[in-house]
Amino acid sequence: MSEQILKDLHLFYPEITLTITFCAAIITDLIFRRTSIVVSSVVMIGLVITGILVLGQSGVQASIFDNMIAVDPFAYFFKMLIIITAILIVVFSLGSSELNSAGRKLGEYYSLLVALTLGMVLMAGASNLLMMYLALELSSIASYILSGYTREAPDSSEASLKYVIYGALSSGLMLYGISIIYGLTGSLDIYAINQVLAQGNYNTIALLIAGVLAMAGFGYKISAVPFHFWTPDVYEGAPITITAFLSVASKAGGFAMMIRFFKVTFIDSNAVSVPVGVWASLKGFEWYHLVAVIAVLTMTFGNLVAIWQNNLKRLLAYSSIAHAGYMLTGLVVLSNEGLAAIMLYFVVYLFMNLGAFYIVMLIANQTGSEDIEDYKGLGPRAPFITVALAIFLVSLTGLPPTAGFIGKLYLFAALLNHGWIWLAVIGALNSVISLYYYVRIFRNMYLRPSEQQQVTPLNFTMLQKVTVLVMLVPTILLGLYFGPLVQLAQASVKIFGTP
Amino acid sequence: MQLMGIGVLTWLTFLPVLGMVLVLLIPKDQKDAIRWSSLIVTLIQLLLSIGIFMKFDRGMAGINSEAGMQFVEKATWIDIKSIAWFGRIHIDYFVGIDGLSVTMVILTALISAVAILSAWNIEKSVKGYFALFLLLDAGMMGVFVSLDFFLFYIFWEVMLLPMYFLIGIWGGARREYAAIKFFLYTLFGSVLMLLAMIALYFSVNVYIDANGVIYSVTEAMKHGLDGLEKMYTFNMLAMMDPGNYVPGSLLAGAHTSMRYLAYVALFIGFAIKIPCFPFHTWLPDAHVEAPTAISVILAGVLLKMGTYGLLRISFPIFPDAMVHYSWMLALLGVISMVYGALVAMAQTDFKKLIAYSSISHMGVVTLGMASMNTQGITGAVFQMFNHGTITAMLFLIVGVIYDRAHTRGLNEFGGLMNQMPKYSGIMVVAFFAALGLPGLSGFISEAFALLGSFQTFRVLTMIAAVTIVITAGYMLWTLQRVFLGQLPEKWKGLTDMNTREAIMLWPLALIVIFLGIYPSPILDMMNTSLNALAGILDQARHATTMMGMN
Amino acid sequence: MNSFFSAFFAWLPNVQLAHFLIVSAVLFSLGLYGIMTRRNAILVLMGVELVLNAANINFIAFSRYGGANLDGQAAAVFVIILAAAEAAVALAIVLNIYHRFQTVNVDEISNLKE
Amino acid sequence: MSQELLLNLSIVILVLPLVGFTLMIFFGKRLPRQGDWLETSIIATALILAVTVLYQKMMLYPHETLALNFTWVDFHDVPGIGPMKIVLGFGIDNLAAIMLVVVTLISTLVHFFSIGYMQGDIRYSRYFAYLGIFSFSMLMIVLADNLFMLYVGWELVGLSSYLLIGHWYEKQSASNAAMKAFIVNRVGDIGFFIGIMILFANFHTFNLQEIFEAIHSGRIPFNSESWLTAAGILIFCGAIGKSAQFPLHVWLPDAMEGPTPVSALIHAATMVAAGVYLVARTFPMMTADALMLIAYIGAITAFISATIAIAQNDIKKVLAYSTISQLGYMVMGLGVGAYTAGFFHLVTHAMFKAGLFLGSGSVIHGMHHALHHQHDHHTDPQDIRNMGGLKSKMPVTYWTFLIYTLAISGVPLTSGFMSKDSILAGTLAFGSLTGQYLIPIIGFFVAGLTAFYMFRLVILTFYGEHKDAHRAEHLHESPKIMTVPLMILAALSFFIFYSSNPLDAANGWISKALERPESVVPASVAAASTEVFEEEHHHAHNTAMMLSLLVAGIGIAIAFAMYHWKKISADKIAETFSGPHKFLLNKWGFDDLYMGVVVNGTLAMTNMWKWFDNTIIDGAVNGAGSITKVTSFVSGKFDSIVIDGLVNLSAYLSGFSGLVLRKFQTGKVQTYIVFVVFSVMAFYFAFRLL
Amino acid sequence: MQLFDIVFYVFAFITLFSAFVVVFSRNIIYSAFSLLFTFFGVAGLYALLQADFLAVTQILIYVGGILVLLLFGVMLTNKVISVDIKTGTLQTIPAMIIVAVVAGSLSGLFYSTWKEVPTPASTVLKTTTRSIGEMLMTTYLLPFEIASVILLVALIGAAMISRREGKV
Repeated sequence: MSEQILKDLHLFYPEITLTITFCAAIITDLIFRRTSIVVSSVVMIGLVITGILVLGQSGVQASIFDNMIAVDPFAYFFKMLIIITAILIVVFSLGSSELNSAGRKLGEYYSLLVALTLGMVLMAGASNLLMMYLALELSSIASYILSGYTREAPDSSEASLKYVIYGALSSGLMLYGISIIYGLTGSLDIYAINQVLAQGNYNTIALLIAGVLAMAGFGYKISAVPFHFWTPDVYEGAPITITAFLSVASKAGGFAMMIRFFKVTFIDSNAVSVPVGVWASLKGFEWYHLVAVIAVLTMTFGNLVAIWQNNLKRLLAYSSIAHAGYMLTGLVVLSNEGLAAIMLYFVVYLFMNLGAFYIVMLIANQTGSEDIEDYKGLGPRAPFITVALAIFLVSLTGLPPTAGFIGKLYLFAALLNHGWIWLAVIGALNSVISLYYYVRIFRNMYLRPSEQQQVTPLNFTMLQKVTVLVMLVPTILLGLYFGPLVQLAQASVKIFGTP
Repeated sequence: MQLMGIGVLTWLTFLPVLGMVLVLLIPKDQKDAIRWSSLIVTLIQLLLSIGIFMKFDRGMAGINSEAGMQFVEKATWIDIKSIAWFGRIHIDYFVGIDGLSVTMVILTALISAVAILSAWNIEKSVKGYFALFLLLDAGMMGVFVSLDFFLFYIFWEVMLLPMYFLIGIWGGARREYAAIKFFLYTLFGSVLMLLAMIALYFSVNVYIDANGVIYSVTEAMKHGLDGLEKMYTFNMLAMMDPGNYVPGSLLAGAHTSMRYLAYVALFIGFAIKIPCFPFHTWLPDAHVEAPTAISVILAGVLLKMGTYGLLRISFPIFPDAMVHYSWMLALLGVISMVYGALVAMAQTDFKKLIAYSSISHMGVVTLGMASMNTQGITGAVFQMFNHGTITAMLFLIVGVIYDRAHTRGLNEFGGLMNQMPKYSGIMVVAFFAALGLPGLSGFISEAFALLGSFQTFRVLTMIAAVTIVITAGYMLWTLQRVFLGQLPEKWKGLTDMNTREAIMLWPLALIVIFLGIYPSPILDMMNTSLNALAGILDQARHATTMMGMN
Repeated sequence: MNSFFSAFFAWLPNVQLAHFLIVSAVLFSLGLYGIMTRRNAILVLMGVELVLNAANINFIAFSRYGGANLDGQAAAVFVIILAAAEAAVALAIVLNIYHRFQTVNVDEISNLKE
Repeated sequence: MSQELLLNLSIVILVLPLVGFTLMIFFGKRLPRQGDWLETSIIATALILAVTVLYQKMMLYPHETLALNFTWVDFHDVPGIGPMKIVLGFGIDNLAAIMLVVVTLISTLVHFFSIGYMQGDIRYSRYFAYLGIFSFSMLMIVLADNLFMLYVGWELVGLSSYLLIGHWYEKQSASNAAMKAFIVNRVGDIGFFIGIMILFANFHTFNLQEIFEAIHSGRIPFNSESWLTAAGILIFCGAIGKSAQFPLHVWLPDAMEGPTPVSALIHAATMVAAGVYLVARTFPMMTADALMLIAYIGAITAFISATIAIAQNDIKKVLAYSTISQLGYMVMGLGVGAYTAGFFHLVTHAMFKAGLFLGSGSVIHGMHHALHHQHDHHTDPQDIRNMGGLKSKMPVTYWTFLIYTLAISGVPLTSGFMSKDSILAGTLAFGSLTGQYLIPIIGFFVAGLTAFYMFRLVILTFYGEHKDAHRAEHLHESPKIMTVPLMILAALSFFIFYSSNPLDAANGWISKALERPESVVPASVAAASTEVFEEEHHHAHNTAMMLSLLVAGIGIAIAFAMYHWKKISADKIAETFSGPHKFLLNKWGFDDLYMGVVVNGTLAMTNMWKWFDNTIIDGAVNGAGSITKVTSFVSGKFDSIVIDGLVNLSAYLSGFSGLVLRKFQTGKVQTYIVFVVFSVMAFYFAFRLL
Repeated sequence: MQLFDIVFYVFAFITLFSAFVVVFSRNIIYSAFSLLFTFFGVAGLYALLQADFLAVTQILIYVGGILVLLLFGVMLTNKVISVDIKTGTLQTIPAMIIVAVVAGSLSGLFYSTWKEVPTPASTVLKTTTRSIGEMLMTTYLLPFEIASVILLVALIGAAMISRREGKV
């Protein structure tokens, strides 16, 4: 037993590193109370090391700690995604005046950021329902605290209160669902559960309610309609760095966990005569219909409501809801192709969404506003930054030659290839709707003059510009040359325990 | 034809991108440098296109045969090895032209150069204007040279954003509205097109060998399947070969409802660009608000992309659906013609009038190609070219007067003939060309289009012929309101055309006149290809008749 | 219908798995009701605790009746731990809210909305 | 001369005016005398060449058709049809050769006349340039051996007519008239074009000879004789427009807004005759039904316009209606089958009607000068009621004018007598062959009317005393450059140039040259064959001559009685029959009718469509928006959003539903939870039930 | 009715009735103290289910920890003058309907699914503490460690949030 644990440990180095980083950050914070730069450096180093360690797991297919955590290409992919996001968020945080002028030290902020990252990384690999719940709670609790980090801002406190109540309820629902699944199968291990279910003697109705309740938990994490209600309020209230982090990494973790859950648990693993790369849904519980409905609701709702937003953070919150909807469609098709499309979309989404949030933050740093009205006449004042924002927004809309287009292309391709024409049409029409509110932003930036009397150019440091470039270059490059990206996504659909 | 190891079509397409970079590097306040470098870029483009005109082999058909394409360039762009559950992905950078696209390439180069000239007096953020303009230019050129659907789609979409900004920033009073309307409309169409494209992708397969050479299914059977790998493709030419369709796939077969659906999706995408009757309302707004140069581009080139797309993609790929729906195309064409003309007559805004006349004239194109025979399609393609030059002239003409008078109200003018004789002379040419006067190019294309369509749709064409009168009516009425009669006191100070304006207008006028008398230089270029295209449709029609459908 | 009720009443005294589950279901529903209706944030949190307890009853009941595997009990242990952690954080947040808004009525804290 | 040379010569004739036009339009203003000499000498050269061509043609190749073809567009191997070329070309047969001379001759004379008449005009050189483009396009019609070039020329003469009518475009009426002329002509052209389309769709050629051969070999359009008839009638529609036949005759009187020499050239002698020429060209393919319709259209036109002419007071308007009437005659002549007669009348009419217009031009010129001297800008120099007694002031004008009038009235020894008589004989023959006697009746009645109103014109203009003695002092004869053309035309109005026998043109060279071509249509739908018709025609000749002399005499007599000797009071008659008089004065109300129904109708329709476009299609949203705007919760925000860009109904709907969906986001977390739990249960039940 | 059944009903009644009071009482203090009985009742149910370790844990953590925490919360967020601290309710009717549906369908589901489950042989004499302890050290080692991280996060977070502001 203990040898096994020791053997498993070395596949757990990234998480351990994160834990150590977390502790180190706390301790450093206690030592260097006056400045947070040391903590942030420690965190940065820890994250980078974690990233490197994750890289070492490329291609591994294993399940560790008694099937608690799977280390497989699928988890590897999402872990990388989360770590990269975390690194970028640390960089963002360094330059956020919202955080730095909050009159609070940021030691705890950074350490909690690591804890949050750890939660998400665990979500990516969790292969036991209890572990999933724990990982979800770890990331949730860290996010409750972080979204209320700027306590001075009433909005921030409110966001965190709503988040905690909503989150507790959602995880409670999920937990209740898990308990029913446990009752049905006598196990918490998803592989074992699948073994039981595959024999076919289960109560479909009980399974259905368990599935729906579990979906409430996952839906909450990926902010899918109708479990999304916390999203706009929290995104608006939370510090923008956290919003950005939640919108990408949290979603990635949630997606990873959900996909693993559905794909391992609710798949008829004994099904015969399915083509390679296509799965069969569990008989009697065609959950992909549920996912399809949720996907449609999510993208439509996100886009329609986003039209009316004036706060950019809130607008981006709705846009991120809509994007979750697009991504969910990839799960509906029940195939590796759809999965690869989701993952590909995530990479693209990472760059474009973080880019957009970062620029919103940079602009808010200087103008103090996230209101769309205050973006009037911004174009000439900050040409580079606004052009970059425009490109991110174009990418979010899904227009070529940006990466966003490739993401949508693969999703729609997966849908059409598996006959989900109506879903593809809805998705496509949704991207037309989304154009409208994205365009409002660059309309204000370029088409309308500033209402202020004095128009001064905004200045950005070289580091900020470089950071923007770090996200901008992939956004364009991946749109024009997406071969490696596709290969990566295709290679990462391997989930441990599935064919 | 290669320059510095790079094919001429690539030069044509990406030269404006280089130009854009160049423009972006020039400091903001050196406005003349920006203008001149943009102009030089487009002039080089024009020279290249003249070179193409010279070297173009009139005897090669193209359309659905790669061997018949000219100036072909093909390079691997995306290549992803196959895996267990997903086949090879291979997308080529594949450009080439045939008789169908060569006219459009030339037109694009020509109109771009002219439009740059007409934008000379833009003063508001010159740099941004020319940079976006050049990007737009690249996008347009790319659409016309692409032979790979994926590439085509990318270029198609690339133009949207520059267009949005060009209208939105430099446009008239309601520019925002017009710009977003244009954007939304076009995007709506293009997402449908995207879905059709994907559906096509998964329905068509070809074989590829180790060197990246593509074999159609038939060729592969001949060659033997050793060392060949099956894969889906975006290659338009492969999509045109019925033998390449995967049996049982979404779009396999002929006259299936899925094929009809895909055709309609593509059609809507293109019809919005044309713009065809129910999808046309973006056009008047966009035209009225756009700055002159953009109106010129819009009318001169952009609208052609819709009809070009139909001819290049919808017709050869879906000949069965085309045969099935040709009546609809013809009907929409006729409605556009009559309706556009009637609405044009009611306009008091000079630009809006011409915008609606564009709808009417593009209806001719639609009707012509709906005929599915050589004369009709020739007329249609030639009309695309002619409408490009003529309407460009008309918009330039409006631009000239607007620059001076700052109004476009038709009823505010009068008697300009005496005040601006040179201007009036060119305007008379343009107007009579637009109303289809023989001896000017517009007549020939309209005549061929109608002659062709009459063979297929007798009654519709007769109805369409009514526009001959309506067009004459509103064109002459406009001419009368603006040029004839007494000169109002307030316009006594208007100056005649200056040299720059003459330089941009006269070449177009000369082309219009020359092609009106002797259209063969252009017609010869496209003839072989259009015969091939008509042949494809003809075959489909016969097949349909045999099946007892239609 | 009558036969259903008679079977049900005959079944009632014979306590077994479903009895516990039904208690859990009612507790769960009461918890939900508390979360939905109480204005006071702390009472809302109490509702959350009820929900978690309900889930725990399920776990343990299933553990007892489902072939005596202790996974359910282990899970319940973790749920209790997490409930404590969550309660701590939630209360801290509520206190913070109280300092800021001088109220803990959840419905009054609704500045963030459409 | 070889055929090639002849053809090349004719092409030179064709191109010369175009060269003139190009030179004039670009350099005209800078040339000495604004280049009138250039254009005039060019056209005179063309005339000399044309006469040469005619002479040589008659001498050397009296029965051949010389043709020069070239491939204009090559469609190569057209799917479903095979190799297809569009071959255009020139053809010279006797018809064309004669027309060539007529056109160049009158054009030359008009050029000379214009040098005097247009002296000092602000757009003098432009005027000559336009004359050049007109001559070019008219010659193109004449020389074309295919429908395509014919149509091209057809439209181009329309253009030049537009430009010349609108020459004094500062006058609203002039520019209106120009527009009207062009548009009304285009209405006819639609028919012409559809006719061409029918033929091309079936025969894939524009060449008339080839089309005839194809029909002759039994291939008829869409295998239906009615389509053949339709094709004929539709092509004739072109003629209806161009030759101002009923019901499209309304443009020609208005076209008198152009300078008078232009009226002479275009709206009397040549362009308006193009319609007749077209019918003559396509005569072989006309079925009996088509010819019948043509005959009736001609007759009706002749009648209506002759009656209108009676009541007109404007010298040019009278001539205009007379022109329409005479064109109706020609068309009627062709329609009844009197091919030779119809075309012969075209030639003779060209001479005397051009003369009449130039004569009237001379009168107006004189009047204008006199009025100018008086500084009188109100009196209309064209109103015959202001004239009178010009006989002594302008003798040359008077005498030539009288000769033309005699010719048009059909008095023996004049050319008009011969041609008119021949047509009337044709109508009689037609009547006896088909039983349609209405046509000869109209024919003779109109002959009488013509004599009457023409002499009314002469009497009111030249006889009696001038209305204003003071003005009379300033009236002078026009200069030589104007009177010489008048004399030439007067000379050409005598029989001798056409036939040695003043009573019968049948043996004249022109009739010999213009033999009626044989019909190519299937016998079942063909009109009476040439042989049969000629037989009847010959029989009717003498009767026709007698009758026509009689009616002409009566007409002239009544005219003198009413206006010269004042035995009958014209005013009294007008009063007695005030209704009909007004009706005539109103030109049968055609203008009002068209204005009211067609023009206003179209404008109303266009406005309706514009409204439709702005309101229904585009504003589906903006309109729907205004209803919703009222509702409270949309409030003012909606407006700005709509204006901001909800483009259509769907956009509106999506915006609206977004607005509704927003309402879920209440900000109260417990409400959210209600929604969540509700959704969970909803999903659960939905999936249970499915 | 055996003793087991009677005891079950007693505990079930205590649990549900007190939970009912928790949810419906307008007095916060009443609610808080009722919660105490709920937790006890649940602990009793655990005991009936032979989960002795959990029954004890339930009382220790819930009653000793969470409930006290909640009571502190109540006290800190109200100006305590008497035990009569009222609080309002909202959206009771929709909540009532939904909750009734939830309770009904869940109960029905449980009843129909697990109506007749044979009671396994009793293991009364053997305590579960040891087994659970072993599981926490073997199978559930990882969750155990993660739980500790979660507690640490909660600790730091709670401390950070409730710390007086302004003090760095």
